[in-house]
Amino acid sequence: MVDLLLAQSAFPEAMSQGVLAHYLFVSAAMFTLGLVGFLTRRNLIIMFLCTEMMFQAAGLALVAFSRYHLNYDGQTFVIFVLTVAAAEAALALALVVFLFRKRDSLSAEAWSELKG
Amino acid sequence: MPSLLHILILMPLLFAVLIALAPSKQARAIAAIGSLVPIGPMLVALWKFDWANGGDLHFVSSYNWITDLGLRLGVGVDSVSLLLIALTVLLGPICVFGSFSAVKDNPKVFYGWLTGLQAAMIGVFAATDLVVFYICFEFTLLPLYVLINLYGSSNRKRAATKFFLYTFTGSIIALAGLVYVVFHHRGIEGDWTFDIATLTSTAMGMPVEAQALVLLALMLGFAVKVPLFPVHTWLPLAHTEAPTAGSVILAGVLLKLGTFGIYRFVLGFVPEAVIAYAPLIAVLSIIGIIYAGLICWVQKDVKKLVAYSSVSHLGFCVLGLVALNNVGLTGSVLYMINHGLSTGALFLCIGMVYERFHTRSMDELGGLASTMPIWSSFMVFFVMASVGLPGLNGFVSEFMCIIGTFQSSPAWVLEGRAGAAGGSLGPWFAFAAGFGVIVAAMYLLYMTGRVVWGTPKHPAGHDDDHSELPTDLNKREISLLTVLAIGCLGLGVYPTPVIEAIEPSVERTLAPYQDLLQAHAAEVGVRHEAASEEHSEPHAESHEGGH
Amino acid sequence: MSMMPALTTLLAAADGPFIAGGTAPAWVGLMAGLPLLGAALCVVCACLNVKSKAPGYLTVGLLAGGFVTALAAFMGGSDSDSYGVATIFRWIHASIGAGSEASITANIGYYMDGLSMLWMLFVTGLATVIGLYSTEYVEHDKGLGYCRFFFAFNLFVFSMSSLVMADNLLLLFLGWEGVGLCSYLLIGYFYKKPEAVAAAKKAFIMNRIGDLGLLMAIGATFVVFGTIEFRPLFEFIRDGVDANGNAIAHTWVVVVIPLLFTAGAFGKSAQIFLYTWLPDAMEGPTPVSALIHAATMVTAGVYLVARMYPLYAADEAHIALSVIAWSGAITAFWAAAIAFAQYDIKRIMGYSTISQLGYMFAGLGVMTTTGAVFHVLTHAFFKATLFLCCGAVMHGFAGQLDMRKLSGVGSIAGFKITAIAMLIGCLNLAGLAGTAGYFSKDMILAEAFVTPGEVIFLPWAVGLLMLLTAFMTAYYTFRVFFRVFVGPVKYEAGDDHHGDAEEEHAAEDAHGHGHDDHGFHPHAPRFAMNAAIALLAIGSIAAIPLYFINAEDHGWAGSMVHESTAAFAAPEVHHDDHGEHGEPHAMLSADVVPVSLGAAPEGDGEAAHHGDNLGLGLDPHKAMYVVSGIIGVFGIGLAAFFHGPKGLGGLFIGNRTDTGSPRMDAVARYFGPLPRLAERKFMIDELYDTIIVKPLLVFSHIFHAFDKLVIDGLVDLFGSLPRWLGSLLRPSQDGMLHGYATGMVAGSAVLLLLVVLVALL
Amino acid sequence: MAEKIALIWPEIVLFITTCIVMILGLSPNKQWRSLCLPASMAGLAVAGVLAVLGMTSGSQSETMLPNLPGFIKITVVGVGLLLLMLQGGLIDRREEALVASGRAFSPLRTNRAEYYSLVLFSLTGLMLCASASDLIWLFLALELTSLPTYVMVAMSSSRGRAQEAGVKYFYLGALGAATFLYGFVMLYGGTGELKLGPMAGVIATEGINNITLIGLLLSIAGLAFKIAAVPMHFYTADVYQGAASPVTAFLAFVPKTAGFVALLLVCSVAGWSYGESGNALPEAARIMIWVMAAVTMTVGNVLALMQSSVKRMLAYSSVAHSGYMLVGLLAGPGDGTFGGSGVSAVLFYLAAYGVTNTGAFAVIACLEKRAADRGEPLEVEDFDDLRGLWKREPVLGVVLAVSALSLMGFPPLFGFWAKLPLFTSGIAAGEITLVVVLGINSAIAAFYYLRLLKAAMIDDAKGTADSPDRPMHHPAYSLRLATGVLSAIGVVALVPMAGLLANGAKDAGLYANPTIDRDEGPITVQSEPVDRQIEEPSV
Repeated sequence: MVDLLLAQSAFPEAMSQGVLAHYLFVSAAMFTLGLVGFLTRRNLIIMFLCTEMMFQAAGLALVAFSRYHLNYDGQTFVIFVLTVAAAEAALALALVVFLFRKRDSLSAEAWSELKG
Repeated sequence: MPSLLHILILMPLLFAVLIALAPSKQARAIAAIGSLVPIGPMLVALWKFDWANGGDLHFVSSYNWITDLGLRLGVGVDSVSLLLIALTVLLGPICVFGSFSAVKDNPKVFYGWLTGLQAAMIGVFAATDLVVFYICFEFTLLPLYVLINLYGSSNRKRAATKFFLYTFTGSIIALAGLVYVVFHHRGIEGDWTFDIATLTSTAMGMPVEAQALVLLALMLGFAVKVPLFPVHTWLPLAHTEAPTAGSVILAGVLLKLGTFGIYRFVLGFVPEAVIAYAPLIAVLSIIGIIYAGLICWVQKDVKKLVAYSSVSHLGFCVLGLVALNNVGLTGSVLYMINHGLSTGALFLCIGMVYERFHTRSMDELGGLASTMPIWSSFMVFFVMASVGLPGLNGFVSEFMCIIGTFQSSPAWVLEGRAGAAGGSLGPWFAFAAGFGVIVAAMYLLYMTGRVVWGTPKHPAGHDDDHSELPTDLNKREISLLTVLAIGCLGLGVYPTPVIEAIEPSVERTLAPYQDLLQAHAAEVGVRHEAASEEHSEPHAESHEGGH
Repeated sequence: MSMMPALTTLLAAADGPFIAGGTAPAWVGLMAGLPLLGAALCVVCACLNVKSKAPGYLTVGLLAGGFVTALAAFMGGSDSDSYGVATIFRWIHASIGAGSEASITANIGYYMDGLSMLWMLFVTGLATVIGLYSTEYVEHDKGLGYCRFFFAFNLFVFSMSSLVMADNLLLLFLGWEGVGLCSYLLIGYFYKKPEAVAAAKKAFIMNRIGDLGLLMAIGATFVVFGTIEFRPLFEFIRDGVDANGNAIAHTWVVVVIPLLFTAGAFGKSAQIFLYTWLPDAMEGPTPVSALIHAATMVTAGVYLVARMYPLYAADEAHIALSVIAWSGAITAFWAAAIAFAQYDIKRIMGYSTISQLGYMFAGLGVMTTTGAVFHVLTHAFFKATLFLCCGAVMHGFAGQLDMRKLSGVGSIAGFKITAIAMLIGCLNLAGLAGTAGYFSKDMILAEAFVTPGEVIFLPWAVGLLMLLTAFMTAYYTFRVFFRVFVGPVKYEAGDDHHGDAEEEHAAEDAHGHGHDDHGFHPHAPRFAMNAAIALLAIGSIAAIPLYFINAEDHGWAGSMVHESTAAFAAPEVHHDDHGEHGEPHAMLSADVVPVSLGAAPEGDGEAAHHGDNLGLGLDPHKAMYVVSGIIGVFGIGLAAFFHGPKGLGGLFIGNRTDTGSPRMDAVARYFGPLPRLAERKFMIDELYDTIIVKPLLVFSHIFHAFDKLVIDGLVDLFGSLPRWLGSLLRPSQDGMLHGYATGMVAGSAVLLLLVVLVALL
Repeated sequence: MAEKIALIWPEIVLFITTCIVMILGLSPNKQWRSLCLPASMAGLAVAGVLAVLGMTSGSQSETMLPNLPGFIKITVVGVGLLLLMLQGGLIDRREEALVASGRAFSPLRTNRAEYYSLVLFSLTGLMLCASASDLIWLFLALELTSLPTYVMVAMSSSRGRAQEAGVKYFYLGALGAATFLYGFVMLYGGTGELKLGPMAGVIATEGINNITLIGLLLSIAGLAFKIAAVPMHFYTADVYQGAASPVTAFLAFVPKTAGFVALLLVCSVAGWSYGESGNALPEAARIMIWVMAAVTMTVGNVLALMQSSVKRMLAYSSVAHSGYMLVGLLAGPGDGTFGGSGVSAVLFYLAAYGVTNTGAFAVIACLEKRAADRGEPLEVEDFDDLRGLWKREPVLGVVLAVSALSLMGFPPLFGFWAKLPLFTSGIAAGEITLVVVLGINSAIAAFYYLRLLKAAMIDDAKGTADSPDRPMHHPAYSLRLATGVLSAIGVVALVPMAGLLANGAKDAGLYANPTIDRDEGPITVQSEPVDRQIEEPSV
């Protein structure tokens, strides 16, 4: 009950389905853009940023849903998503540097020795 | 509580381990002892067995294994299983002693696997739990795979792989069928069990469509093993490439796992489907009998000929099984034993010649009667046993299979003919199968004519480095063949005890069939009448005559 | 004749076949047991590597023991009460379940009645004599070969005894196949000779074709009667019912089952389509030909039909009997026609055996089991004599059997006994009046003209065909005799490798052998062979009185037959004007019932038969004496005319020269290609080869290829499917990050789309 | 609160161990440094003890599969110990070789301890996955499992292939993670709950709506990456091949297990209460998993057939094994018996697969080949390299043979026992066609496992004993050999104990079906009453 009251005090009214749909549309668009970017770009850094965009799309949707459902769960989740995204970014940058040293290239196509 | 069967199963295992641990030089001796020792408990088992109630399970013992699946480590034998175990135990020493001169390098591996195989085969026959059965059933593949692969002839690797994959594929599908039966039991009784007897009693309630599916699955697995036309092609290859002992075991026992599976599971689990599809299976068997027989006729490789003859012979065995009457089933079980003895012996004979001449081609061998009279006598003897000469073992079972088929005409069952019993076959099936008897004479005598009789030939491959082997058989070989010959003769002259031993088990298997078969006959009769009314011509009298 | 069926049924019910009811003493089993012991001892001899003639003498001794047993049984068994069944032990017993009490029961048990007794007497007797002959005949092969020969010989007698004395169809089948095996082993005795091996194989396989019929017959019998044991079986048949009590007359039972039995009999007895193995079987040692392929084994078919006769007779349409009669007659004629033009004397005898077996079957077909059985008996003796004589010639001339290369053998020292015996045999075969062969053949011939057309299809035609054959028989028989045994002495030795050559002899003959006449000395038969030949010749003469004793039963054979199942249809026509036998249905006079199926014996020399189909106004039985007597003499005369040697004091009318028979050649020209064709056996072997063996071989090769390519190919194809699929999918793993990502996304999209399509639509 | 902490005691211990190991690795003292591995193993063992204690004390997670964590943790500890042993000598060797060659030890330039801590982190993540009771937790645990593995792959070898594997793995992994994350979001969006228990309650009471369904499907698709199921399988072979064998062994077990645990949790939320039989997933999910299962097995197997590299072969076979396990997932908890429960079957299979697979990779890790460029020795990976293994290295040969047979599902080895419940549960769920596909695929798989067996046990070795391409022992041979032997012993010795394990799997597969109480209220599984009733937003 307390949660509910809190939620209602912060969000006087629930988001309508129509509004939610807008958010979700943007979120989906971001996700798709990220995906398309991932598929079309060859630069490892850009590709990684595309995945970040997909993560953020999820974050956007989370916030929207959180508002729609009138609870904090979604927003809490967003924090964690951002954290994880940051961790991944750290990892990605380290990897990219490592790879660049090896091949002097940032193209994903430079790495296709393993196949079959 | 431990039972005699545990000793029988574990003893070869123990010896296999011993062989693996002992130095290579001792392997042969240990294997020899290990193959002979189980004869003792075997005899005790034969003696203790209550033959009058042969349909019941004896020496039953069962341990919980996976309680949650209702899976128990269960053993127990009825008369049929026990007889087949006896066959296995008997062929063990034959194989071991028969390999003394053939296996030179790496005897440890050879005898170890051979002895291990023995345990698995006994396990198959002794299992009362489906999973235990399946484990042993599958496990037999591995030793033979290794034996063929390491000790076979030139094309052995392909043969071994084909053998393994072919039968493995078949049995996995069979496993699905078996599991379905278990599932059905669960649906009815609410518990998981793999106990064969329990499943047999509940499986019959399955709807016919489900039975048909299960039949299909089981037959796919067991027919490959038998092997039944058209899934037989692995056998000639495997037999031809296998070492002698492998061939003997393969023909002697391993093929029987398929027919035993049909006997135990197909017949036990899905009676209605069996009745419905018996003609189809019978047709396949008959095609196999004649087709494989004719192929034998044009073989050049003696061993391949005998291998194809196994396909032909096992056709009779399956035919007898789907006759669904006492005579057919009893004959079929007897056939399993007989075929093991006579074909095993033939392979042994061929192996002995191969050891001497390094060839099995009929073009290169010939007229051995003059150089190897003892061998030739045995060869002719076993050929005759295989041809089905009355007085030798093959005849009794072949005759019973054919008569069983003959009897099982629905029309006659409906008429209540005195000698009619069983199923959905009939005289035409028997007649067609009978041609197999002629064909068998054709190819086996053709082979005998080329190899045993004729002018002596000296194969090019003959070298004298095998000085330990005399031209004709030595004492060891003679005694091996003599043992088998006595078996063949004994079962031919006085098969009654064995037949009577088999019958209780057969009767139990057939117990649920009585009413179903009557109903089936009535149904066929109705159809038949309707058909003859349509034609209303007198030519139907050959079947319906007398009214 | 419209009332016939009803009456025959009545008769069948009134008086059935003789069924041995009692218990025979177990020692009758010795007839089979002693030879079996002999076989075992031969194996022992082989194991001990005995190099002497011991196995042979052992065999002869044991076989003689068997003969003595047979005689003892006969003496004891002539009182028909002691005919019966002797059960030794239970061989096969399998209940058929399904609530039925029927079971396949086959004991090692012996069914003793007149028929089996008669057979056993001549089987054991002839076997003993021929065994004696063989001890000398195969002496060159002392050691393992000798043991092998006598092992098979013994085993043969054992199998034959089992066949004849069996008390059930399965034991009969054991004997049936057993004689086949021994025949196989003995034909193939000279296993280094490809022809012998091929002949052995052929014999076995062709027999098996017939055996299939027999097997099916056993099955059908079991299904219908619920038993394969003779006694209950014949009781059912006697009562005309099957095991359920339904009448069997007019059902398939009495048509199909007899026909199946007939198929078996035809295989074993080399009839009609299945005869070709018998001439080839002459590749075997001559004693074997004499015993197995003339006297005993080949008559097993006759025995089988005679044994199962009640079943044949139960069919009022007599379909099976008609088939038998016609097949027999046709075979008789056909084989005689081939024998006409052969030059190999042993083969001529082979064909003559086929021909004579045809007579026997015709006799069975026209319902004179007595005649058929008597002919079996006489034929056994005289044909064995003939073969042994041929064997003596062969033995003496290093395997020479070509009549063109032998002449005047009778004049060579040491061959006197052979020649005389040969003459006796030939006279019998030719059916010269007064010989045993003459009487037995007459019985059959006469009956053919007596049997009414309602019973058998055109019986008189059967008779005419057989008469023609009788003439041909007389001719070809004496063709052999005249060419080989009389005339100027001239011979060529045979090829050593051919047939019964002796190593011993070859060693003696430093000049080598084969066609070197000067260095070759005929090797006259010695004691054992002569004794055997003489004994058999005497036997064939001694068979004559058998026709006259027990005349009211058509001779001794008839009296034996009457105490057996074959009695069911024995003497067909009953004459009530013959007062001396008071059979139960004696009141059925010949005027009323032209044919009776009851056991109404009829003496010879009876009053007129009504079935005067010859149109001579005579009793056929009497007329036949004259007709066939004339025919026989005419045939012999013709042979003398064509093949008799020139001169010799005017005794011979022939003009045979050293090079051949000019008269014969002249006549042969009139017949165009026929003689050539007959010499080539009408190409039947070639025909079979072309229409059966070759196609089958082609099929087998096709199957073999099919198995390898199609069936195994399909398996391999299935096996390679995954591989193929793998090779299709492999390019998707191209190592490119983007490719993978696209694959993942596209795959997921397809998957989701699929789900949407399937689940939501 | 204490009860909830009790649930993750093993994870806590592992975390502490990780810290200790990291510090140990920094020590300039070689003895101390070499304690990294023993310390890791000890920590893991302690975690295992705690897991057992936790299981016996009856603590349950607040999900639909309350007993899942205990079983998974014990399995993870068991297999993890083997895997840890296998990692020994991988990074250490390079490090110590450098130190031995005279380079001064510098804490800044070492990463051996980091490597072990990565391993431990990943295992911790895996355990946390099993304990997860809400989506955040699950997401974080999954990432904790995965992120260290990316690094492990990349650093496992100095050869370019490892880096290539690393980049592929990482990038595609991120794509997968984004997908299931989006799925999780939708799950939350559809139900308004992040906690698995309440979420299941909502779905149980209201039925599954489209957003939730999309969430479910996306989650499955994304998690398919973790288990290497089609269509997310593309990376598998390349990564498995590129990474050093010990790492590959790790990859074959840990992320896969995490993925399956997550899948089980997600599916349990949607509830196995649909379909005709009343215990299936929602039709859409059912179809998706059905197709995935069938295609995954087939694709994995047929591609495995084509390989000449054992590692690639095992990689594809790992794909196929995921396909088999998906059958269990599809079958669901069934009637709660071991034979009928696909969940238990999956858990059982995971355990069996982990042990067996580690054995196979251990054998490969035992050997190495001299490289032509005189650089870091090459891994043994071709079938040809293994030919005649039995003659040279009997123990290795036997271990490999046992592993191959077990992976094949050859009775009576452990792999067979793992496959059997899949059969039973699949049939019990009515998926007969799929079970037949499973059977056929097992047969296809037999082909290449047999090839492995044949190479090791039957074929003659290529070349002579001292030929340059003849594999030689890896420096960490004895440790890895011990791992292999232990695995093989496990494969054999677990058979008699299968009953015990099966019992555990059965309990772990216990499914608290919320539909049972669908009429009475949302959920009853939770140990404490739900005090937080959310009124439905008026829409």
